[in-house]
Amino acid sequence: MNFLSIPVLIFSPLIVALLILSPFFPNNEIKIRRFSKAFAILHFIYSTLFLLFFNPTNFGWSYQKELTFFNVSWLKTLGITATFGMDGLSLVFVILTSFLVMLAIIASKSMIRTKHRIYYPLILILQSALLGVFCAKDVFLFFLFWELELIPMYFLISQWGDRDSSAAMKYVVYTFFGSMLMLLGMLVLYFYSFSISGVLTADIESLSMSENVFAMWFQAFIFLCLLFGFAVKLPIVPFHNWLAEAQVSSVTPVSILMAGVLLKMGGYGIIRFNIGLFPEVFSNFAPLLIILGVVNLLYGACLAIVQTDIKKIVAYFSLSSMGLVLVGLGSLSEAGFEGAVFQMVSHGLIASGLLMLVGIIYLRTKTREISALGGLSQVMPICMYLGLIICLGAIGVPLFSGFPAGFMVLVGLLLSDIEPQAFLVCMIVLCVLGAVLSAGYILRLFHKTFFGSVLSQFRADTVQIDEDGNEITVVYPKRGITKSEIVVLSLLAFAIIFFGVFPNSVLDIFEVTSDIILDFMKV
Amino acid sequence: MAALETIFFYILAAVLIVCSFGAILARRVISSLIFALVWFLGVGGIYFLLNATFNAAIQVLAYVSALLMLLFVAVIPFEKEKYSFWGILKPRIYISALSLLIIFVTLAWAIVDDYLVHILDIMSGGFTLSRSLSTVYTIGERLLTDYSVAFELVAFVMFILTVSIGMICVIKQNEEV
Amino acid sequence: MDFLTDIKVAFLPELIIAGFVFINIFLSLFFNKKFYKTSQWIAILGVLSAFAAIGMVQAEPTYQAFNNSLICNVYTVFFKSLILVASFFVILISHKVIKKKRAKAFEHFSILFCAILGAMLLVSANDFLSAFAALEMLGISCYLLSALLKNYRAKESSLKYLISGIVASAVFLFGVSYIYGITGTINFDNLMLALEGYQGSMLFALASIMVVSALTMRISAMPFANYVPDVYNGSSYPVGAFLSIVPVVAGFSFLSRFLLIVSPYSPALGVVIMIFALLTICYGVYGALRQTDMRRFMGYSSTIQSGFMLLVLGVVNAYNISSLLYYLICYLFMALALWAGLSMFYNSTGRDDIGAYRGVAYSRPFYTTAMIFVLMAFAGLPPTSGFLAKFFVMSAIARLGFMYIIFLLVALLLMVVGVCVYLKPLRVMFEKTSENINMPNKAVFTKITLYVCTAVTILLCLYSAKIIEFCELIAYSL
Amino acid sequence: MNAVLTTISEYFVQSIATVLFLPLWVVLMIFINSSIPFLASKKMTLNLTLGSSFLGFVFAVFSLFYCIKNPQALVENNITWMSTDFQISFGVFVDNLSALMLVFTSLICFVVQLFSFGYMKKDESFHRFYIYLNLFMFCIFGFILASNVIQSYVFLELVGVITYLLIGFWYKKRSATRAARKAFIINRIGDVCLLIGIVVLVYFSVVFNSAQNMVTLSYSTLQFAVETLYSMVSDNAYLAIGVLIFLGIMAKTAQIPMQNWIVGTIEAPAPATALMNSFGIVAVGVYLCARFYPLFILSKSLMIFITFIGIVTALIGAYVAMSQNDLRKILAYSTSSQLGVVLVGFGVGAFSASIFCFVVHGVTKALMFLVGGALITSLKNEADIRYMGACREKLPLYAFSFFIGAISLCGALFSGFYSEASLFNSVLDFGNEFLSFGFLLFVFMSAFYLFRAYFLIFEGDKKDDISQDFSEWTIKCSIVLLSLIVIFIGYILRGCFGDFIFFISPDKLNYLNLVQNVLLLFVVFGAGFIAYQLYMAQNKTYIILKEKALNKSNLPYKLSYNAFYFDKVSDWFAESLFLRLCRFFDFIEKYVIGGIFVVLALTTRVFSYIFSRSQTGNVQSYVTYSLIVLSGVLAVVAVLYILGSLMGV
Amino acid sequence: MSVVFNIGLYHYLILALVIFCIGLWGIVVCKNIIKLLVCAEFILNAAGINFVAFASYVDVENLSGLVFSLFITIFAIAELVLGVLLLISIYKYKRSADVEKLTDMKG
Repeated sequence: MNFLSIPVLIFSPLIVALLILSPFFPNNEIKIRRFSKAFAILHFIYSTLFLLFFNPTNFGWSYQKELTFFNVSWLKTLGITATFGMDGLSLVFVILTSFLVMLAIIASKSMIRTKHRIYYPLILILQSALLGVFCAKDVFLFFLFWELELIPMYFLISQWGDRDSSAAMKYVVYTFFGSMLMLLGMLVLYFYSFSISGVLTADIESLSMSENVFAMWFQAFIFLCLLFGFAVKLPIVPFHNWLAEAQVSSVTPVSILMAGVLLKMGGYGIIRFNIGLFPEVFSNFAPLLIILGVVNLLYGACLAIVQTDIKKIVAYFSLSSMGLVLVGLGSLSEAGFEGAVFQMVSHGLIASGLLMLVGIIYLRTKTREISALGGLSQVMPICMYLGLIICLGAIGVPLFSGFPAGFMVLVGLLLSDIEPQAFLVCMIVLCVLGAVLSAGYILRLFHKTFFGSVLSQFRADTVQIDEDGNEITVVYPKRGITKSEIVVLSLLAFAIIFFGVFPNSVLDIFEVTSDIILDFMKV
Repeated sequence: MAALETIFFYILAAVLIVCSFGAILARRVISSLIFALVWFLGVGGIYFLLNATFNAAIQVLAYVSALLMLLFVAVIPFEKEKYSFWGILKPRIYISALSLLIIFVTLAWAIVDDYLVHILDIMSGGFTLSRSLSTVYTIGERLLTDYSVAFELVAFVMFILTVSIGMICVIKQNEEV
Repeated sequence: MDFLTDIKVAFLPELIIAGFVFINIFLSLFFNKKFYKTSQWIAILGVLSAFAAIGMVQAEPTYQAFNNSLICNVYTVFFKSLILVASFFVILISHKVIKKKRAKAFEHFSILFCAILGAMLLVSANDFLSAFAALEMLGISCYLLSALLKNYRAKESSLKYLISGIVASAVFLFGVSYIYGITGTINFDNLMLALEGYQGSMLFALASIMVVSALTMRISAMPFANYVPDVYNGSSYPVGAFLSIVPVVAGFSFLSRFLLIVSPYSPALGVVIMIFALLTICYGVYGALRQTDMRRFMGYSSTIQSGFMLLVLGVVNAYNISSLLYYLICYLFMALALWAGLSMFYNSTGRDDIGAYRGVAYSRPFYTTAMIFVLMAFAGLPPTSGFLAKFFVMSAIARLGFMYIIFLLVALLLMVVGVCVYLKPLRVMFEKTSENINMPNKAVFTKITLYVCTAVTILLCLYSAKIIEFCELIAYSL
Repeated sequence: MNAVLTTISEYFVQSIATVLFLPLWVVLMIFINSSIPFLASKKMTLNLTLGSSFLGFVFAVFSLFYCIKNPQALVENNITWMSTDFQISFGVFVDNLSALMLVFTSLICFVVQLFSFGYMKKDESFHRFYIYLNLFMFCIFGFILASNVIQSYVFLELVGVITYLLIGFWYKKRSATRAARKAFIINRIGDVCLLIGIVVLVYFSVVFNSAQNMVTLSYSTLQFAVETLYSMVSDNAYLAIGVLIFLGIMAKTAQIPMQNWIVGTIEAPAPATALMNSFGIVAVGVYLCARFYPLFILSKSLMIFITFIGIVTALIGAYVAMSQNDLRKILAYSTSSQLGVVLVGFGVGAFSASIFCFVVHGVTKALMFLVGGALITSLKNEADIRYMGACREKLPLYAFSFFIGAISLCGALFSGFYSEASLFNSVLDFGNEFLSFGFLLFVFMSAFYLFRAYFLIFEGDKKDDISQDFSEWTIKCSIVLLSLIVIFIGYILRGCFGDFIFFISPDKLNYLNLVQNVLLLFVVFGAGFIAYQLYMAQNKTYIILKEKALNKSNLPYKLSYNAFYFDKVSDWFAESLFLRLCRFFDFIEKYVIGGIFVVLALTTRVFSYIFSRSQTGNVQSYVTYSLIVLSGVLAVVAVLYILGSLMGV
Repeated sequence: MSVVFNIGLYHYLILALVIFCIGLWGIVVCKNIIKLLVCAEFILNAAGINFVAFASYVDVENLSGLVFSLFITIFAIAELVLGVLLLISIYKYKRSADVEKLTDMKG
């Protein structure tokens, strides 16, 4: 039990990254790739071990551990301690993160040709930043890790995606802008709670105790600042503009991580801060959240239908499924809340699957225009079957991981005690409309690329630029996709089906936390 | 006796203001330097009026020599440079004039109506400058006791200036740009 | 309380530095061109011995030397050590410059020492007269320093520096004269006594604003910060590094001691300072956004950082002062690292426009990682101490209560633009180019400074508990 | 013998779940078998699938016996699937209705699988087809044996997915994939309305009887739950829930607003179409309607709504089928209209009659589709009946079985008569004149198009050569088996119907009202005679009539041929209205929201450009800037002080 | 006698302020560097007058203002000399003493 320590979990990727960057690591491509793949798999297994010995204390936190430098806590004078803790909620996201990072590294075998020495360390640094976000028990530690992922993401998007696009800068500016407002909210919260309770602490648990003392409008101000910061990350409609561009201009493994995990940081933040710390304010902002969620859902669906670039379709799909998360969170009921978290997990898997598909198609046909694609099923039948499973999951067909989330959110919406019943019913109708639209554009995507007789300009080999700029031709095996891509797709398909058939396996993990957070709500 | 001082004060004030405007607006550099010379004499007079005889002496001696040096070393070579009287009527002139006017009005207002001045007026009601013994003694005492460090610093600065003048002038000989 | 005991007890470092000024000048008479290298060693020796002497200075009860015109307490010792550390690294960086100016290496160092002396005296000045003298000495030697290079641009930049310096000191004198008029004394301790029952009047407020705005010239903040880009552009890299750190440190120490005395009696001063700070940050950020010359870029970025430092001086209390001190430490090492990096690049390629940095990432990976960390420190991104420093400042402002939220908001938004500014060089470094840059890094000293300072910036962020306590201790002792 | 039978049936009913998971195991076997190249034998897949469906049939028959023996016996074992506020669990639930449906579904699956062996022998993705068939069997069994509403919804959607897969089986054909997509989306719309209904039901069940956390909405307690619901909720809310649920059923059984997907099913391979139109996705709709019958019966206006929808669909379907030329389209539209009639039965209250009618229709429709499929392949994929002719000599078996199917479908002879008659009697007893007249009209039209199809295909002069090679034994034997079933099933079920199978409203199956039966037969044979005259005999008056009626220009014919332009209307709506809205959103996204960032970046750039211009390099301008700032600050502070002192602060 | 009232402190302060403003205006306006340096002298000496006035009226016993104005004069001359020095070296390059021409570094 004692070998399971969170700092090891979080900082091991960082150490390995530095190891790869350091001069005495052999600088040849295959060694780096194999080493990081092995490490990622090991890390995933290690994170699943946390599942076995998970015994949440009464506040739902387990594995608490405080990092001190020579037994002096990080910023003693400011009352900020580098404490890490993991409760049901963060455990789910930790496992999802290490799973997706493993997949990203496996997938980048065929997709990344240049600058391996910098690519894999950046991915590992990003992983440790994400894990830090999910396990930070201290408000400002959360903020530190939240900012830490900015620079690796900037380089990952700009260096390996298409170089001259301003998407990376747009991503950095949007996220930094959001996190600045979040910092404003945190600071005001931190100092005001200090001036009220006299003790200077930034620990989430203790902050949530001393909440109900503030004036309501003041809490609302902090709530909105924090919500603003997370809104940029979990793209809520007015601030979602960076998602489409960043996805299009980044290489597949990076966009898998972005859609798979980075969007969840926003959702996790809303749960941990907006609901955890401000239950009453959240309950009277809940209708607003529901409306935002529904707008997100429908806006994303409408956009996805008319897109011509298949990666943009997947980006707007993520936007609309995050809308469903918001509706779940806004519904204030346990079913809605767990539906939202389940939706985040299932969206992580499905979005990564879709992006993987798009990546494979782009690799073969060098084009993402939906009109120029078609007839790939004759060339790679296996990819078609796995793609079918992933698309059905995306649509929300039962026995696939999309359905339980949607169903729980809908029932949760009704069970929430927001008084105008009619408002809830029309929200349900709109959500359900979103589900139908999703069937529309996902099938359009699937059909336009795989079915149809017109064989797009598929080539059995593909030309890629490697380290020192000369082109190498990579010949693909007869069945159309390489072994690593099959592994990734089948793992994702298996996970989607597994969670679809046994949703309880995920629900039990964060059962305790959702109860705790919700009876804060009731009190 | 007091009336004589007020008359002297107003004369010197007029001299100062006219000479400063003259120095700025003079076309030729020499005439502006001469205006400056007269201006420094006026300041010496003001110091004298304020019973700071030592300062007045230092002031006049230092600046007369400085300006004469300036006259011979720097001015003569620039004689040929002609400037149009007003140059281009740059907006800068008027903006700076306006902002300086604002500064002048605010500070003057502060001085005039400020609590401090009322007290001093009361104090200096019939108060005439005490014609105490010459101020040289007090200055000397202050210099050596309270502000000795500053005195040392001045020595240092002068020393460094001479070194740098030597160095920069030396540049002229082995000029490799 | 005679002269010699004062020096022996409290002002030995100043004596050593003054001594080295004379030593350098004498040596310049005898040694000819070939022995220029020794001048750098002598200078390092001088700074190290002064640094050693600081240890022996009596700091506990504040020691008033020279008839209470200079004081020496924990606060001044801290700032003097900062100044000496900074000048130590500056001397390390100035290896290449001396090689070019063989004959006048000694003169260069003597003026440098004169400037260091002026800064150290400014830190410990206890009355306006010695402060004015120290300011002028620092000023004049800085004008000379920036005029040392033999090209025209240095002369022009030093003339601009001189003229704006004169205007600033004139405004300073006017402010001081009014304060002298109101209180009747120019000594800080008597000033405190004289101001005991003072209700504050308009003249006092205006005078204190004039003094503060004059001092902003030294710390390159807004009202008189326009000269900064031109001076950095004209002067050489080590001089630029010196100008961007030592006057700023000394200026802030004097400004914070002056504000400690004056701020209770002029309420509007706090808001004015914050406005100056925000103006400075705007000036620096928007100036640097489209900058192509790296030296001017450095000028604007040092303006941004001093803008943030000034922001925290709006309200002078122990917490704010400690965050200021911490920010100063971080700023010192950040600036030194970046100046070292830039001078390394300039020495080997001879070009300092941003275009020259294209494709450096691929030929010099370690140099690039160091530069990435330093630029992230300037931008305020997490793994570096810049993040913690800015966070400390922001928390200090947030702590002041709800009235200052608007300043906090504007500062945060400007930080966003700041990130765009500092990501520009990074983006250029990672651009792909055909020709690879050969950087014969012979300048060992500058390399050492770069890597040492980057390591310190990262370390400061991780292991900052002790240092923050140290700053807190100093702030309370003020 | 009886005791032995009960124990065996007892055992079989207990382990009914194996029926559910058998097909999955078979799918795995086929997958393994087909992926190993050398021993991938088609025979093996056929045997496996036939075995699983036969086993299903045996289980079904025994469970039917079990249900006959102890009418109220319900078998339930639930495993919890999802537990949040409420608890959702899966389980097996067997009662008379589900047993009956299980029997017929497994029977038809068996026959179809047998038929498709011959039919798909030459197709290269043979194994894939059988995998789909087995998955279909898994889903349909899961649906029938579902123990609660949510589980049935889950399997209902899965059936929709499998139908999508089957329709899009030949994915090379663009029309097939498009039809698959349309089918899936329309089913999805129906499912989604059903989902809303179910969610509301779950809400009420959780809120009102949350005391005992029993399995939500399980069918056994559905009756009680629905009554409490009716008493709790206002009438129009109850009506709303009922309509929502019925919308789901309408989509599944291709009722009027959402019926243009049923035509798409003809794109699938013939056996798959047969399966779908008989006991596939449409069966799901009718079975669900039967399950929710207690809910519908409580509100009068809901029943009227159902009958109205039913009769309208029936009439339109029949009307459209009359003018179609493609054999499979005729049969597809006839499915939609027959199901309309079944729903009329439900609406009218004749529960057992409608179920009986549905079962008979399923079997006959399966037979006709199989025969049609075999016929079309033998005529070298010529589906248009106008070019067929005189196939009776060449293909007597097909002609005979098609005739049996046609006659029983339009209710004249064999089992069709019993179902049609019972339904006809209960409709007439209902007493609504319009309804009965509409029903008669429906019978007339359906008889007309069936006879028309028969005459055009099998009688008349020979159009082209008919290849005879299609003489696969599996096809022949499955067709013969099915036609035997069609003949005798009516008689068998007639005996044991009515008294024991339906526990809800054991209304006696009154099919013996002689007068109404005679009227029915008269209408049917009248339609047959007219069809004969029009298409067979060279009678001049009828030929002139035919020209006038059938020329392309006049409106009724055009309406009928293009199925009331439903496709065009829905495409117009989707294309012009909705996509234009989405394109507008896309425009906003690109220029307005994206624009904000571009404008922001631009302003900072312009601002910094102005800024760098202001840095003129002239020291005097620097001094001016400083003076401006200083004077501004001093002025502001001075004004503040003056104001302060004025107010005497 | 009281008609012509005595010269109060604020007379000197106002005078010094006027000279200060004129000097600053001169710095901004003059085109020749020498006139500019002269105006610099004006503003520094105006501060000197200010100090002397305060010393003689307020702080009569230790007259530190006089010492201050002494130092101001000294440093003013030091900066004047430095200014001339720079002027000479600039003249060598630019062949003119016009301030407008000293704009090599801008933007």
